Amino acid sequence: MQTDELSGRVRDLLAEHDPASTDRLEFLRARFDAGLAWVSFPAGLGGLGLPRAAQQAVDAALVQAGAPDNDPMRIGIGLGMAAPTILRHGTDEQRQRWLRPLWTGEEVWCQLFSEPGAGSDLAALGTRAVRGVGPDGVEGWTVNGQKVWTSMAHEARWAILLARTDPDLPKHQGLTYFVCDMTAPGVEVRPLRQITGEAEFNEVFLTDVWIPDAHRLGAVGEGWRVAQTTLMNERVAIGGGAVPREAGMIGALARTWRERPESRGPGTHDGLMRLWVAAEAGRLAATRLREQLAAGAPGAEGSAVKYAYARLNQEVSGFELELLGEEGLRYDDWTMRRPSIVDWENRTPGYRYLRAKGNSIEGGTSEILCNIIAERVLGLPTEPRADKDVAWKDLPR
Amino acid sequence: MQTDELSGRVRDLLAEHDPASTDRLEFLRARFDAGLAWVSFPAGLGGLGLPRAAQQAVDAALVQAGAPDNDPMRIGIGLGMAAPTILRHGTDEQRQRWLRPLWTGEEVWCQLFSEPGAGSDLAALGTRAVRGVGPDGVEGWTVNGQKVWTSMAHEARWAILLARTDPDLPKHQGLTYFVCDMTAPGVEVRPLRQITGEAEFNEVFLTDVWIPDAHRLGAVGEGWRVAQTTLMNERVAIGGGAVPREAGMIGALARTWRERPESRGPGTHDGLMRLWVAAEAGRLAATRLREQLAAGAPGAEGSAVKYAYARLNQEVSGFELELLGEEGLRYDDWTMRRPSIVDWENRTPGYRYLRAKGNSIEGGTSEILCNIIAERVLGLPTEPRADKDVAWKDLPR
Amino acid sequence: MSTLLYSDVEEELRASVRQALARTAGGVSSGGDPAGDGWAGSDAWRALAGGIGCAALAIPEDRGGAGASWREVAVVAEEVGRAAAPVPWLGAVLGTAALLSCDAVDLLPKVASADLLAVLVLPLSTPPGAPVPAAVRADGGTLTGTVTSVADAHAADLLIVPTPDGLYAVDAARATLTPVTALDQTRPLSTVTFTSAPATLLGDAERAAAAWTSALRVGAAILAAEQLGVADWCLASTVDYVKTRYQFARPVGSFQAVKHRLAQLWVEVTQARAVARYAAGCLADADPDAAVAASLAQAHCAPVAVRAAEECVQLHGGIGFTWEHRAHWYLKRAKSSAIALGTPAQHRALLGELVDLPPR
Amino acid sequence: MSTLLYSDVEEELRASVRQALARTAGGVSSGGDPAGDGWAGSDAWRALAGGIGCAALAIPEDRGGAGASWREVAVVAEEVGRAAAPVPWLGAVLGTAALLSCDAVDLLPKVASADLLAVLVLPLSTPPGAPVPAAVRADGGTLTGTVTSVADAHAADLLIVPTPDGLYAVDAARATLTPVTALDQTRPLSTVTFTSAPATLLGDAERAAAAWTSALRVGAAILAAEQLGVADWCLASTVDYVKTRYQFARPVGSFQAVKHRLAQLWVEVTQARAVARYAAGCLADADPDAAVAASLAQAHCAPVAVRAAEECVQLHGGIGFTWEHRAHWYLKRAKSSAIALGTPAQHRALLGELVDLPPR
Repeated sequence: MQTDELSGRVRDLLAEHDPASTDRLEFLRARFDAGLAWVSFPAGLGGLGLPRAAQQAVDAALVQAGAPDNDPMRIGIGLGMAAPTILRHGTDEQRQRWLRPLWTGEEVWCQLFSEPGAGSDLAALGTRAVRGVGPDGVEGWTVNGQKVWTSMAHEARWAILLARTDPDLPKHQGLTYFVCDMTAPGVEVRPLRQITGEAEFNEVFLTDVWIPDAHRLGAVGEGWRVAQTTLMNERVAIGGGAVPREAGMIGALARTWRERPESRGPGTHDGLMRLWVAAEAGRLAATRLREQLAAGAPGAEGSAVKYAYARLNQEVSGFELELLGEEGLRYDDWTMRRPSIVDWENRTPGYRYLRAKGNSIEGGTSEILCNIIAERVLGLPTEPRADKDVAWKDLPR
Repeated sequence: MQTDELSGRVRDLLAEHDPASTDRLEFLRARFDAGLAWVSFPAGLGGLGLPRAAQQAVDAALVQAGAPDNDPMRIGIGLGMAAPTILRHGTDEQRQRWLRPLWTGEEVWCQLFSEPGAGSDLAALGTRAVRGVGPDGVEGWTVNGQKVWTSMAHEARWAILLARTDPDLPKHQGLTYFVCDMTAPGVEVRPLRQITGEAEFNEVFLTDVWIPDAHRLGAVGEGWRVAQTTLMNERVAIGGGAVPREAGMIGALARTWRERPESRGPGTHDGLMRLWVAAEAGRLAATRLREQLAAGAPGAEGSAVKYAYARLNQEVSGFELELLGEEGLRYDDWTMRRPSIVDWENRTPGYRYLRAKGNSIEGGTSEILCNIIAERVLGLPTEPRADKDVAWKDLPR
Repeated sequence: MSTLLYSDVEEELRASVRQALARTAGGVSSGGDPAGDGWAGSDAWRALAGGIGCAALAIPEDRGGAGASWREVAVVAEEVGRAAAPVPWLGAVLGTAALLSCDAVDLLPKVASADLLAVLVLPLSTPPGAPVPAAVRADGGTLTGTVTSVADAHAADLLIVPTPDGLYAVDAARATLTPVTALDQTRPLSTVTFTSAPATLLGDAERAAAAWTSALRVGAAILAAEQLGVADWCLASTVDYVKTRYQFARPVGSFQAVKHRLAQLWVEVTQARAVARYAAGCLADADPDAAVAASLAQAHCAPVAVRAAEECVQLHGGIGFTWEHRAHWYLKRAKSSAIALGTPAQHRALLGELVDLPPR
Repeated sequence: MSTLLYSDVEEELRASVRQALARTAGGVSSGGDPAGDGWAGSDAWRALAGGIGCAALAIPEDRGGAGASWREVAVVAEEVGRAAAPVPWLGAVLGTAALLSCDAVDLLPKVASADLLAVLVLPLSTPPGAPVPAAVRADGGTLTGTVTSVADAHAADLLIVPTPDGLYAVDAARATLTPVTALDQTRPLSTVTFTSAPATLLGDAERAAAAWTSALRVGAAILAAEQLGVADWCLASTVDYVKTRYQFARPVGSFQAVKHRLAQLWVEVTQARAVARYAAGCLADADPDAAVAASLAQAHCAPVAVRAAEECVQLHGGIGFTWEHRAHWYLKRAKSSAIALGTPAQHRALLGELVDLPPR
């Protein structure tokens, strides 16, 4: 498709649905139906089968026209993780059912993967799905277990769920991937308060939750393979996004330094500049990685960006607290809240310091990322494994 | 024994052998025979069976009287490693034969442990000793193999040697501990040049070297257990010695800073003080460890002192080179030499930087020390092992 | 130099303190909010200060004290740190140091008997070498002014107030205390305001300056012992956790990367113990090296405690990031302690002056 | 901002350079002393400068050059670093930058054709932002004075000499060169002395100052590419070694502590590549950010190369500490490079000025 043809489509959309007078949701649905939601998706599923790169111009034109967006931060899990997985592994019916309300934000998605006993070792998870026939004669699964670190669970309509369907197989083989209705009976969501005082995340308890077999994504026992699509996209999402110099935490630190000369203590300037250099090096490396991805070179390199991002955030925020001295002793608010997104911008340095501790845990710990880099990028040998050919139920835990 | 009785013995020695007029070796032999060599050794073997602590007063009194010493730096391997092992595991005959000339320095000792294929994994060594009967009808062993990292081998009369006597047993079980005559036929010593340009160490090639069974230390197959005595004492030796503030490399750096204000570049003061603090923390920790040892509390803690020492030396010397700028680009002398001791004092910062790289390799790598601390001090579980119940000859390598 | 080891008497003291804190400092140990109603550590404090007699340790016998030394005070601080206990030990230490410095014969016996908790009024972030602040003015036997971020004032009976004109004592009831939302909820902070508050002169300007210097030095050294306790707990609890937490069918603590990090942390904690002991010993012996030792202790122990707490959170994985797990109290305490009485960078800068390594 | 990736043309250039260095820089690759008889890299240099035409890369076509850019020069530097080759690439780059800055139309074609190696005379340790040194005085068409620690002068045909009065060219045969025992034997240093040496004026004082600034900036950026090459070799050779070295019946590279260290090093090297590419791109595009980019590149790439070389020695164990193994050439080159054209600390200090983050 030519660039001017695409511009024409945008013009048509805007002509038929004037953003100024059209209801937000109506506009978003129309945009989806015009194939302008995610142009790299197939026609009929919100896209036009174009290269990813074509998206930018569409977004820019719509922003300029004052069109509403789908609040992408709030529905990040759906957009970044569920959607690519549904697209790749779902049936036509599943794609038709889920992708449109996912993209418009009518239906929020969350992720039911991690468990208290299966964090870094996700494939060891124990939530059980047992096959059966429902009261209506429909085939399906009864699910029992506990999931954790589930952001947006309290607002979500759907969840992507990884559950064990065969405990007699080695751990990677007995898993199946489902879509779980968060409004189904037996789904209980409890906020999980974190060290910042708030609860971005939830624990989710699943007690005899019924999932129709039609909500299975991919074949039985193929859950781990399907989940790879989700996890790959999670890491890219976390590390992604082109950023200008001094974006993020280093910007806050630089502002403090510039605007508050009294904070410039003896012996601190070199430390400041070390962090500035590290931030800039991380930024340029992420930029280069994006260029590589655009050029088609894939890889586990995204892990490096996320690893460096977590480390930098922790070092910068820790440094700033000490620089601030007395102000660093204070906190803004310990009230328990349930925010939808992380507010790096408006909270205090103390919040940033505490919240950044999660960066090296959520979405793959820094330790796991180092393993991935060592094995997949550098080709270093794996460690001797005790969990390879053993039935999941017989694993030591 | 009372303190005044000990002083009396010192007085008697000095009265009978006036240091000013006595031949050095004659004096040292007399000192040994008087039990004043190492007072904690048994009577008849250079000692008096006293606590270690009693040594200090003896040494001080003899130094004050102008008595010669046994050049302890030069014969450190004999004093620090061979002697405790011979004392603990040797026969009466072996002790009588070896300890006196060892202590006087008439016979220098070296250590034949490490091999090119067995560094950190010392127990995997492959030098073979095969039992047989010599031409004189005496029982003994024929030894073949290659040893490396042998300081003083070119000056040594004797070596402590670890060799494999049964390759069909798991690696720790098939080892036997010998004393090897370095003047025996088949012993070839070649200098091993290191990154500093000089060769402190040697490679030693053993080709059909005959060792009489009387030179075996401990039982056949008990070599690993015997070697523990040697290795324990090596670590203590490396980490030991009470030092005043700003001793060692930090002293050289502090001198540079004080005497050459032009070296005080922007942003370097905090780095200097970080190193000063680290040096002082390491020094006090070593002091506290010595107090603990004196109080009888044993342990693997010496590993921590050596680990910190290596790291500090490397950081301090690296920092100083950059501080010196132009001078840091230079080196004093690349001439190949074979020094007996490491000369930290009189060589240039570039030499210290390069030589310090060996501190985290020699006498147990920093990685092995971390393993020791993790397992023996913190009680963390060992890694899965592939080399435990396998015959040495079947190990992957 | 006196020994860097602990005496048997010190180990007995430690055991008593540990027991008392375990029994009484439930606000923290049960994972609840230690800054809840009233002040959270008041039971623990009574047990500690009066029950065991910790308040008397640093005070000479002829001033009604136990005639122990700052070494024993440091042992108490280690246990306070190990428990992340919300007790005003640092405030009490600073107050006692100031009172000892100006030999307040009337007050010291009451402090020793734990009838009176005297807390020094200064911003907790005061760096070493700072002059006596001029935030409070004395005027005809009364004080007027505001001091921000004062630690442990909420628990005080008596406020010891350094001013450029002299050192004063003010009945805590005559000051206005406004709680501050602190990063470290286990060490409550207040803004203390005096409005013509009746004050008793304890010493003239010279005395006040001496007391100020002494208190900052004592505080830095004792805080280092507290940081050692924090680091110790973090290391020990992490080691325990990774021994029992299985992932990939192995204890997490059997992975070499984890082992090496914990081994390196242990090396640092071991050094911190030696450094903190040295600082306390120098105080006890009135060693001329005390100023160096105190700043050395802060420069080394503060970052070790922070690193230990950060590793504790990280190696506990997700659970370490929750409010329920105790790790976060230690993280907050460690980081706030690194700002308290001067940051490591400030102490390093001061050390440079003290040991003749000037910045330029 | 131009791309941070390598073009196909750059990859072809890299392949040629790598091949030429592998074939000719035997003095290093065979483990021998690269500073042996004559000058060790002269064959390699001829192949590189003339054979492949590297000397022409940065020079415009209308000055007899290839009209490529500093980006391609940086690719050559990466390969020189990867080989730790004893070729005077840095000296040539500094000389070429100075000649380009004052548009030396007579000399540039000879430099481009590799008939003339023009090397800039300055102490290798010159920090960024330093003024033109006054060590050499001009007097009636002759120069007198001494410059210490000059890199690559031993190989030069022509010496380009910055003085406060102007930029001069001196036939290398008219200067006295005394070799200096260098820490890095792969980049020989000399003391260069001029005694009424006949000199040609290339530009006045203003031109000299501009050429000086330009050369230092170009040098810093290209040196960063060399450091990247050093780091790359160290990482790659270490990864190769730990895959094949068995201890405890396992490849050393299967131990998690080793894996994590190498993974973290890889992250740093990856960043170094982006940073070095950015600096070369800024030079090529005459980007206003070039000064920031050059100092950023030195501040980041210099320590990464040192760390990579140090890890290379350490993870090779005993063999890495020997003269026979190549690792030590890289260690020495990395550490010396961290001093060359300013230490990381000096570049960080300059960056602070450039990006409005003043020290106080």
